[in-house]
Amino acid sequence: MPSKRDPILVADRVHRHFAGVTAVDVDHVEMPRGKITALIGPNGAGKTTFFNLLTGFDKPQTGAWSFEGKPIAGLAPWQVARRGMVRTFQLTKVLGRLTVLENMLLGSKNQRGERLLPFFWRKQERSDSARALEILERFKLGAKAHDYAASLSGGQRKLLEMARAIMNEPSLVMLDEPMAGVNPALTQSLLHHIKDLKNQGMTVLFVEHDMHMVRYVADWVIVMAEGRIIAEGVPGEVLSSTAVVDAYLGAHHDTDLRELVREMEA
Amino acid sequence: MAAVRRGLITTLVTGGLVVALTACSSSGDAPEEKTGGPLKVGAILPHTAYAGAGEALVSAVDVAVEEINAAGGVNGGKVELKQVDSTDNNDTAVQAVDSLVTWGSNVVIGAYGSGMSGAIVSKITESGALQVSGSNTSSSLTGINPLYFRTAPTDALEAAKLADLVVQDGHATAAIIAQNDAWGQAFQKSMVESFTAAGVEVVAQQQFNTTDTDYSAQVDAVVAAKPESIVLLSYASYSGSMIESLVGTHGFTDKNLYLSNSTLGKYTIKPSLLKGLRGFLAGPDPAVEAEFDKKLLAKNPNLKSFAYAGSTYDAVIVSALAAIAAKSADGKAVAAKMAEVSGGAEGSTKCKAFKECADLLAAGTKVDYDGLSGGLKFASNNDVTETAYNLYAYDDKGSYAVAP
Amino acid sequence: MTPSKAIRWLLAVLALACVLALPSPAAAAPADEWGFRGLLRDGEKQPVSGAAVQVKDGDTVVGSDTTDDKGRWEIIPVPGPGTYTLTIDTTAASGHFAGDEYEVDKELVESPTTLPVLNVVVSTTESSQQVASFTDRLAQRAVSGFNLGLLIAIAAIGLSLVFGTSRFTNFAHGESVTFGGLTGFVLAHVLGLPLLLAAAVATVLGGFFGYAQDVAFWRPLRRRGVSLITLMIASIGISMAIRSLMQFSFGSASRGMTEESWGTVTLGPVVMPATSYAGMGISIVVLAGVGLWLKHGRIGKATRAIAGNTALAATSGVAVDKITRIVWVLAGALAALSGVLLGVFNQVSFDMGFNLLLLMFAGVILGGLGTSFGTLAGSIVVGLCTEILVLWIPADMKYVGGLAVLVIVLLVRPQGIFGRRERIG
Amino acid sequence: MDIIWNSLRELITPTTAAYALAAIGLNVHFGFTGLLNFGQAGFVAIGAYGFAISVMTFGFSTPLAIAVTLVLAAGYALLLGVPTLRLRADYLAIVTIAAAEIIRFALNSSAFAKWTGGANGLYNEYSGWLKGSNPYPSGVVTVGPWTFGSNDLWIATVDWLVVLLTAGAIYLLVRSPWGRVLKGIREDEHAMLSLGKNVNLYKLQALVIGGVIGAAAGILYVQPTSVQPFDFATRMTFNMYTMLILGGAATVFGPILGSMIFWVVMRFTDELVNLGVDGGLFDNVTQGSQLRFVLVGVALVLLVVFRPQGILGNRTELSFDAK
Repeated sequence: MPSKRDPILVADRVHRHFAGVTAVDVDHVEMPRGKITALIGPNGAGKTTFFNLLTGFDKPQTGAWSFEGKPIAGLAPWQVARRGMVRTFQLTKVLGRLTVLENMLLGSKNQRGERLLPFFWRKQERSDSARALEILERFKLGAKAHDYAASLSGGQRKLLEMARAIMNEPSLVMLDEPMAGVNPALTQSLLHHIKDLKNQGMTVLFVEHDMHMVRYVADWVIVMAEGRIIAEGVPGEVLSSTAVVDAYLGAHHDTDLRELVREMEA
Repeated sequence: MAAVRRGLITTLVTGGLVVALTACSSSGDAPEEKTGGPLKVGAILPHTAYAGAGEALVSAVDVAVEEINAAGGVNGGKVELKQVDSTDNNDTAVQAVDSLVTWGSNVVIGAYGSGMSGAIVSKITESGALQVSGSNTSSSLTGINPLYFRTAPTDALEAAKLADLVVQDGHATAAIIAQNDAWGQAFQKSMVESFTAAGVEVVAQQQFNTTDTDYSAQVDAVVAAKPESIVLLSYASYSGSMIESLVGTHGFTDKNLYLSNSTLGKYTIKPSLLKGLRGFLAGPDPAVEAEFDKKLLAKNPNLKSFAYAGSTYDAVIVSALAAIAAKSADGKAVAAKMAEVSGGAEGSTKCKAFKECADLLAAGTKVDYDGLSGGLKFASNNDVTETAYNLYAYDDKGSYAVAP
Repeated sequence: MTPSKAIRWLLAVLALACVLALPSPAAAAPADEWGFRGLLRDGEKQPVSGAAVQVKDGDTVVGSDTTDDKGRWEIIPVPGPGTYTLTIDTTAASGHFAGDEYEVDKELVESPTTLPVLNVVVSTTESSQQVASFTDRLAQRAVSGFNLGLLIAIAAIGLSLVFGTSRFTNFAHGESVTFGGLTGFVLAHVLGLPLLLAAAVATVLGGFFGYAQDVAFWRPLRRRGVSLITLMIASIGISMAIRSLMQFSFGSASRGMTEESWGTVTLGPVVMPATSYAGMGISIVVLAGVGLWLKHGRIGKATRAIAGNTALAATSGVAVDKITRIVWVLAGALAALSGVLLGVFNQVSFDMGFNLLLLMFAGVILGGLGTSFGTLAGSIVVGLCTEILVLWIPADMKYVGGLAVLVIVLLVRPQGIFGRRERIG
Repeated sequence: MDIIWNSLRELITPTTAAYALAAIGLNVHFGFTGLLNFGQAGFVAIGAYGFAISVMTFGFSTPLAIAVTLVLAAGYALLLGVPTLRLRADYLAIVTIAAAEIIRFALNSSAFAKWTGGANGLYNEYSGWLKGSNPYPSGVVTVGPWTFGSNDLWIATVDWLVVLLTAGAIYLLVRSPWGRVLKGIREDEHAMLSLGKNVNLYKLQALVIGGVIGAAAGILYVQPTSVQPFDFATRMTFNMYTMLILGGAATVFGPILGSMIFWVVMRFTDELVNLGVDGGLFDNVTQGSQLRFVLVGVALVLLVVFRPQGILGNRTELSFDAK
């Protein structure tokens, strides 16, 4: 049931298979603008592959999708990012051999200093640095600004990656399993920051396979299994629907084991 | 970052050293007339390249200087020698020449290859030293600099003799396989000119790089052109497989396969394949050559080829004699006397060994040093004339001697 | 490339003066010895006797002679250097000739690089010898290319296996080939062992050389877990060091491998030494053996497992370190065999392996890095290209053919013929 | 001991300067961007031949010849770069070394001997502008403990001026945001793509800049001597890697220091070999100098394994030895 609100991202007939195994087979999907959407499903449901397809890191066999109304299928990943769709990675990609501040500064858009034969870029650098430090303070990473990013802990790296995405002032932030392998205390602050993104007017799409997390933060939920979208809607309805539960726990989860044995003996 | 600052300081210090030194460089007056001082002979020859072809020349220079000093040296002092390795590429060669220049060489023997001599002649002569090569045969060096001499004949004369021999054996067509380097290309040009002059049609010309894994492509192309005769313009160390293929596989014989002076050498292929193959070699006649080679082998037992060792030896001796005649070690003064001591002056008496000529000079008579090859005379363009060529042929045991 | 065929009996060769040196006072020979001599014969090298030869300076005849029964003539002396016209009148001559009047201008030059007496040959009829046809030359080149391809294949298989197990392209692999060549030379030439025995022993020693390399360099580096780029640059350093050591011990001269020769085999237009065919036979047998061993042998399968995914292989019980060492031994042995065959095919020198290195890379990449069957096919293609393109490009640019194939393949299909796309990363 | 002074003389010779400049170009590729370019000798060859042929065959004025040569080098970088930059490091290494060897074989071949002089190379009729503008007194000039030919000293001064200017420019480039993006790409291309950086464009820019600097080094390299095809073999590129890693890859002054030390050590070992021969250690000079090259090979291995950051670099910033 496509939602009536104007979608920021629409995808149709996206199909990707690896040597016979269908990884993604999505007929139609819409991401609501200004909302936090969770893309959930068991491991191997094709969530990250779908993510890579939408952001141009992977090429589908067929498929068309548009962002803010303009088609972006076939664009290179950096062109997609320039349109305002910034993503993070399952294995956080933080540049360990640069300082935290330098990581942040790499995030900011159209810097005059990044064009070849860079001239008169110091003024823009100062304003970018100020903005970066302000964001780092919000993410409680201010003290680490001048340390090498390699010295950060796993959780801090996730925060830095998110902070760096914000530096890019995107209209859609796509987080690939932001809470994976993070201790509960940090999970709360990450959720808080995700909510904070929405308040700043950004649309958020994140991939997650932990159902309880989704219930707390997502406005809209899309469930994938075996490459297809099997359910879509408000968290409350979606998470209780039988199709979703079956997808997660396997179709025979509540049949009595004895019945199963009898079937086999017959 | 810290690293960059540290880098900045260390390199600025070194950079500063450069600027400071160049600023306080005293203006150099013309090199003062080093009359009395000992004759300093530098030698820039390949020790590690050209497949060992230059190693005999290194020993020849050692032998020459030892004989000169044994006979009393030059202008009352012992001759000093400094050998440096030119290798086969220029940046080491340039560096090697620098070391000779700073050492104060008056005479520089070398370089082995014609291409390299072209590269370093200005650096040597600019420092006021005389350059004498015993192995440059490329005609492109003729008259390149007044302080540049050579005691090896240009290949053009040998090419003419080879063409004459091919016609003598009754052939009207010929093919050439030449080494793709300064020596090979210049020799190939002279060979084509000589063949054309003799009316022999050149039906195929093939070049090979010394670093190719095999030369079958060149041999096949030449054989396919069905020439009546083939000339090999290549060093002995690259010619083994070609001779094996031409004689062993394609049936060429000593009547239609001719060798250049540098192709004459020691081979590890089947000696019977070499039987009868002929080539001209400038230089001393066999008895003198054999005795001279023994001295070289005493210096370096695993010497393989002796081409140009004799003419390099002559280069050292004639320079020393010119220094005695000029009573000075200064490059320009010695250069002026080179023609005179090699038979340029009227009424000069011929002499063979350094001691004999040195005594004659001491007695005030003019000398005509004919060198090991028995014929050495500098023409006005500093090329050597009066070169005696002997036709050599291989026996069936893989060694070559003057053909009967 | 052969110059277009002028009609021989109408030959009017322009005398080319040796322009190089300036005329110097001292002529090469005593002044009065100027003159001409020569030979008159037909296309089949049969002499033309009884022909009247005249040397004219402008119109005045300065000397004449008739050709003897061997077609020889001689007109000495001639008044000094200058341009003369040689006319040959064959009306009264006996032998094959196509016309009764030949005229040739010749110049005598006075310089240290020319002879006073010019020996001139004139051929009266077209030679019946036909230049080898294009197809004949193509056949000869193809066989030679196949031979080179097999040589590259044996050496390159080791390179490909090493890449599969140690994950880097080894720039020092050429030196293993050289080691084989030099050991083969010492065994066959210095110790006089028969060729086949020398080849076998050299291959075994090559295996030890590979083992020594693994123990000395590669296992410690694997233990340190250095990156791909560090391993490659280290292999360059090792290549330089080993090559200079070999030059130090073997000297820089190239030498023939052995005096033993098995005669020639002529198959239609193709003339090759028998040793080449023997070499090709050995190569094919060895390559087939390695192929079967990889496909069915226990260690062979393990090697391919490691090549596929090292971590996975390690976790599923494959003794990666042991297998990797076996691969190094095999790579060393194969490279040594290739060195021996190359030494027999051409010559042995301290840098023969290094000169083959880029062709080996071409073979491995053309076939698809890490796939040993691909390497065999890739190496054959590279060998054929290198030797056949010589019919069109100049022979001293022979390698440009092989290397151009490599660059084009990398641009169009980097994973090579058999490789899979993911593998190129 | 004049052996020390003779060796230290290499600090300021033109060859050291030309190699330093070429190593700076290579540093932009390998040090700052992580491009494994094994064909830098190809760029140097284009510089040397481009300049020599422009002056000698086409009679261009010196500035025009330099401009034409640098444009030629940029074109070669684009031709090489566009299709290959997406390849993995070892593939890129093999393509660049193969391309450089193709250039060398073509320059060495007799087919183009009319322009390139084939194996003979080209005699120096192209450095008139240098000899003309030489402010030093003619003849031999003494500089502190060393003597130089006047032209040699002037060429060395010009060379070092160009080297220091280039190093300064690279210093500014690397400290700018452009340099920061390069370092980002060197470490993780996907991260940079996700932030909207056109990775291939940056890699292409780096390849062109490094290549053009390499060509400039080629022009300076052949001024004191003549152009010989054999000089641009793979040995030149491998020597440059030794210098770069010795001095410190990914540092601005590493290549300069590396080149200085490399040539001083080469000269020192050469002098040692001569002493060795006089002292009877080696029976002739031949054996001694072959061992020198073993030294260079072993040094490269030890450096890249145990001290990859070289003298000036620091380990944490170095990317190429990332596990």
